[in-house]
Amino acid sequence: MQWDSRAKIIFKQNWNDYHLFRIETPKIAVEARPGQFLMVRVSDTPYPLLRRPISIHSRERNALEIFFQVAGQGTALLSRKKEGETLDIIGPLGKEFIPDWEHLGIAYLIGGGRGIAPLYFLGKELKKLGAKVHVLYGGKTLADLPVKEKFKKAGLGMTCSTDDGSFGFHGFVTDLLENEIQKTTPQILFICGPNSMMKKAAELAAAHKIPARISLESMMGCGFGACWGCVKRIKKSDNGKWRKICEDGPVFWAEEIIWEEAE
Amino acid sequence: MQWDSRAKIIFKQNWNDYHLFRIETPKIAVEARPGQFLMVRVSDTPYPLLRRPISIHSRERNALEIFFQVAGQGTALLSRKKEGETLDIIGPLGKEFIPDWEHLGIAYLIGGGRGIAPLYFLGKELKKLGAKVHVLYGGKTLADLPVKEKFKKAGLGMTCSTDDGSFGFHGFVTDLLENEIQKTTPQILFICGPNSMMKKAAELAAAHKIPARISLESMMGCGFGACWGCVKRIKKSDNGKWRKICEDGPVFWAEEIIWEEAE
Amino acid sequence: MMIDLSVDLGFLKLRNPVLAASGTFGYGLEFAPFIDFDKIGGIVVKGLYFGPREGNPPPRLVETTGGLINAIGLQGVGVEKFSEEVLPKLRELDTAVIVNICGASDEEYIQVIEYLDRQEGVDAYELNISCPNVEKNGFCPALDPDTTGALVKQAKAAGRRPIIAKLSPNVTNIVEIARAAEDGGADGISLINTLLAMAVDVETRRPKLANIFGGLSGPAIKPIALRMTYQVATAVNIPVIGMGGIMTAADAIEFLIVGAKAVQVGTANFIDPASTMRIAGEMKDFCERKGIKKITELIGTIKI
Amino acid sequence: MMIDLSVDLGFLKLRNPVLAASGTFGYGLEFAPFIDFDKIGGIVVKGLYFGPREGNPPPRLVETTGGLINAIGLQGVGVEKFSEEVLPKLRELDTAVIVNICGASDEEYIQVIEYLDRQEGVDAYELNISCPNVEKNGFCPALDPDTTGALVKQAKAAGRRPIIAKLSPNVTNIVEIARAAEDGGADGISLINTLLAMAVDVETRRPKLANIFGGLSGPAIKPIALRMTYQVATAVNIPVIGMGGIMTAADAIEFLIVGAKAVQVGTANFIDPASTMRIAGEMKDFCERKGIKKITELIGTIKI
Ligand SMILES: Cc1cc2nc3c(=O)[nH]c(=O)nc-3n(C[C@H](O)[C@H](O)[C@H](O)COP(=O)(O)OP(=O)(O)OC[C@H]3O[C@@H](n4cnc5c(N)ncnc54)[C@H](O)[C@@H]3O)c2cc1C
Ligand SMILES: Cc1cc2nc3c(=O)[nH]c(=O)nc-3n(C[C@H](O)[C@H](O)[C@H](O)COP(=O)(O)OP(=O)(O)OC[C@H]3O[C@@H](n4cnc5c(N)ncnc54)[C@H](O)[C@@H]3O)c2cc1C
Ligand SMILES: Cc1cc2nc3c(=O)[nH]c(=O)nc-3n(C[C@H](O)[C@H](O)[C@H](O)COP(=O)(O)O)c2cc1C
Ligand SMILES: Cc1cc2nc3c(=O)[nH]c(=O)nc-3n(C[C@H](O)[C@H](O)[C@H](O)COP(=O)(O)O)c2cc1C
Ligand code: FES
Ligand code: FES
Repeated sequence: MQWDSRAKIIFKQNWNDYHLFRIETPKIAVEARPGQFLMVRVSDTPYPLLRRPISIHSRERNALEIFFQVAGQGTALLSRKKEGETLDIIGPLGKEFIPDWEHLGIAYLIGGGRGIAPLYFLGKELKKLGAKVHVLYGGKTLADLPVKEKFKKAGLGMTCSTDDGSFGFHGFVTDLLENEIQKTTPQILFICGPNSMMKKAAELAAAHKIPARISLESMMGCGFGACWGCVKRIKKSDNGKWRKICEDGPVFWAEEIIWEEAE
Repeated sequence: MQWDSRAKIIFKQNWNDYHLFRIETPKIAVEARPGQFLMVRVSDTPYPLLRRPISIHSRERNALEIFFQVAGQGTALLSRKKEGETLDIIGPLGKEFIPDWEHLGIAYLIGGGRGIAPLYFLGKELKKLGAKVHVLYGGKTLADLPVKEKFKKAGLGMTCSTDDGSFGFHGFVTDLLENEIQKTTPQILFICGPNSMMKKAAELAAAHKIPARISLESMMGCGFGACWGCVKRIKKSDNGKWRKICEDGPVFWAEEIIWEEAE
Repeated sequence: MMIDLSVDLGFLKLRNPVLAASGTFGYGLEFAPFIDFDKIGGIVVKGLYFGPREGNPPPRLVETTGGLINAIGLQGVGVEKFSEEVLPKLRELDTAVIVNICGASDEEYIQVIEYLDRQEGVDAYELNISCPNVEKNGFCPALDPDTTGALVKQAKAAGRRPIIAKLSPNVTNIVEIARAAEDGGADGISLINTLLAMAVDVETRRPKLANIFGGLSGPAIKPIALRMTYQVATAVNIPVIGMGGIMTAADAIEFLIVGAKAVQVGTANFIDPASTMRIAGEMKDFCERKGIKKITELIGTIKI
Repeated sequence: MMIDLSVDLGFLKLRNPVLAASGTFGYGLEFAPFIDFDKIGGIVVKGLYFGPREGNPPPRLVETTGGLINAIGLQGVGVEKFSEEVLPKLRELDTAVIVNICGASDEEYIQVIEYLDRQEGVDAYELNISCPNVEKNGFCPALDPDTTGALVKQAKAAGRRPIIAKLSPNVTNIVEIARAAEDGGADGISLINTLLAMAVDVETRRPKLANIFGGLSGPAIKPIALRMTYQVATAVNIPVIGMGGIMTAADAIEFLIVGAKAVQVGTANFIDPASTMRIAGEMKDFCERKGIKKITELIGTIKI
């Protein structure tokens, strides 16, 4: 974990509500692993008070990328930062996506909306580790799939879905996953998106006995284990006690998650 | 009084801590009189909570200029606004500088630091009314006199002073005033600056029996008479009761002010 | 969609649940350049003592993070001047007018009520038993249930108009005070007044307010105000008017959901002088978006 | 200029007046990546019950304007695990260690103290009689002077270490509670704990916290905290430790000026994890600029 109070925004791109920043932060970049996140200070005033958790979207040499959707005042303020300005960030935080396996085989990455954020970094790393990576990227409509080209450029297989059929498969990304599971047998799933989507994907994983890694969200006070604010009940771990999403997660095995309590 | 929530910053200039904005705001501009002020919203978040009072520095057709010094978080945030951005302003507020006299004669304008702000608009209007205007502009050092050239360009007589002698007269602007009073006999003084300076100038005015108009500052909750927060004790008016600086001022006759209570 | 924003307090029907809070709206007319009075529920005018009152010496205001501390000390013109100069103009406005009643003694509250009772154009009295910046130590009747009950009872007996008791948040048990007001015969309860607060200038080591203490208002206090409104609304049977830090319709709706029948908007008026009207408008938009036909469908519907 | 930041609480000497507040600093070690422990006055570790404790269900946090509402409900590992796994590591740090003591009953407070009394490496106990988010209605011993006095007395008798009573702001008369703690034998007083608060999600109409109520902290509450610290510091003869919304050295110095001998920094640690160390550093800069040689020259020097 490092603290970089002067991480410089060296590149910015946006598509409506979605924003991508490339941030120069050598010390954090060198430690970063896919699935980990940053705690970002979005303002230098007391409003909003807390930092915001944002996943690491990509590592580009001594820089990291974040990809986020405006969800409220904090992310709105963040989106207004300009190239050349600096950010105050703490990271990398939390546990990484990739399990400590000898062989990864066919990996499916399922991302919905802003949930695609950590999957790009993950996909690239999995590929390096020799996995066969296929990404399923879903959104309400075409405009929710802004970074799809990026995956293809990185040589990662991708199928898209939209709820309204405006692009790719017409339907939910979990329907797409169901179709895919009929065709191939993934060795592992990596899932990030809205809870409803993750829950459905986890059910599919369970039904087909495919191990699945899931990234949970939670309100975070600190991001580094000090406030006990981000807990959710996680099965197995420590006899079903509340676990800190920031420290023990955000990534868990699908079967550890108690969905009724994951809201 | 008008409310313009989309007054556009069309020009910006700055000298270290001092900033000048030209703001397009036709409805407020048309009503503006020298000595009046604006209530400016410096942020679109709840921090800082209140608007900030800023004098009208100049009217340029359908635009107004403000000239301000960074004094804290609010003015610092204001200073970071960019050309093309809009401001939410209410104004013009308060009473104007110029008394309802037939003939103004020789008018001396005494401004210290950011207190110079309203005197430019005032000087130009006085000149239009046929007064002979001379401005005394004081600061700690040369850097505190950023707008001095402007006055000369507008054909307003000006003498500068600096406490450290780095430019113009070496000493306080009130010493300069004392010298000037020996030489000519001003018919009226207009004074704006730190309280200590204004108090000294008011004493000189009293000693030489020169009527003097003084612009007071105060913490303001609303700026338009609704909160009763900005009061100071003013002699004569209403039997020495607290008067609202925002509504009954900010400009008063020097002899009305009770200096011990003007802090 | 036609949306019905009206609420009925029993003793008073309001066009919509948004009132302007006492002391933050002058005598009302100050806001004529900014709002249409027929687009808000009503106004609660600045606290009135019997005679004119000087208020506290300045400085009277300090800004804090998300908040404002004031120690105005209820400067005002007194009932007589109010009745002669202000009330006739307020009568012409198409909006409910509630007068905030102050007193340095029980007798003074009664005097004010008796005087106003002889005037037309007042819809209700809000008994300000909760101003923290009049007495130096922040004392006010609403800190004690017995004092509250007794004063409300006297006030109720003295006048012909509905009495809304305005409570102080500076208490251990707000429910106890609210019940005392109810038992004393209050027709409604409004809360919260400001929280007793302080700020110090580290350069001069002086309190930032001449009065040393003042009352904290603004968004900073909203979570406390909402909690107390919830506690009181679930404990009494008279209508509750909630306030404290309301800046947006969402804020106001939180108060309705926990059981307030109406809300007051205070400090927000200084920043956005059209707050009351804007919030009423946003409330309508909210109802439209959520398919709510009557605003009363929201009141007290918190899901625990 | 050599500046002496040290303060003497009587029962405990601190390198400087800046302590980390309980519950916002984990068990201390979480902050090792961010601060040098020998640059702060000390740490107050997270509230400890006798046994491990689950705490409240999530959501446990809500952000508000300038504030944070928490309903952690004192999740923790219990004294045994703390003494075995955490305390040995804390002993190696060159900083004062104060343990925040909790109990679901008077007996449990005593049990915790008796257990910790057998451990080394604890400098004082802070009796947490003021947590608003354990019982559903926000009840805690510090709401009542008698309960406070009695509990402090028992705690004092049970253990060999100094007792700091941590007070709740959710009371009508903070001075009365402080005096009760003093009379009960407390060696010091710390205040304030959080203000009982609430927030509602207008979309779902549910409370934003599973516990319904939580405690409000952060800069929003500073003006209330400072007022209470002033009231208590001028009323008792034991040292007072002030807290509530401290983000900068200027904030901390306000508390010293009104009479606090030391301060605690809470919520600020989440935003700037080096807050405690930074504030101590800024305090030194302030003294330098003002020509103050000893920080104690500031304490209680408010000019009224
Ligand atoms: C580990 C982690 C990684 C994340 N990575 C990304 C990412 O890469 N890109 C991205 O766009 N978003 C990401 N998020 C979500 C992001 O943190 C929230 O959208 C953001 O905090 C909302 O802040 P706000 O001020 O804009 O909205 P607010 O006004 O605070 O809230 C708007 C909505 O967002 C919800 N929200 C607030 N805080 C959080 C939070 N900490 N987690 C989840 N929901 C929250 C609120 O309940 C509310 O519904 C991540 C969250 C977590 C926990
Ligand atoms: C009628 C009027 C006209 C003004 N015109 C100008 C102008 O043209 N140019 C200019 O630079 N400044 C002007 N000021 C002063 C300006 O309003 C303050 O500097 C500003 O409000 C400080 O805000 P802040 O957030 O930057 O500082 P804060 O952090 O709020 O305070 C910094 C310092 O400024 C003082 N201060 C805060 N608010 C006010 C206030 N309303 N009036 C006076 N002092 C205050 C504080 O006590 C503190 O010492 C004027 C003030 C008034 C009352
Ligand atoms: C400047 C000011 C003056 C006030 N004067 C009064 C008053 O005269 N009578 C009263 O009952 N409340 C008074 N209040 C309290 C408000 O009516 C309201 O209860 C409080 O400010 C909380 O609401 P808010 O956070 O929306 O401002 C005053 C508040 C402020 C800020
Ligand atoms: C997340 C959180 C957890 C807390 N846990 C405790 C606790 O265990 N014991 C305690 O006495 N106070 C606890 N507090 C209260 C703080 O110690 C402090 O009194 C309060 O937050 C006010 O200070 P602040 O505004 O600087 O945060 C907690 C506060 C927060 C925000
Ligand atoms: S966010 Fe603070 S412990 Fe997880
Ligand atoms: S600033 Fe509100 S009355 Fe003057």
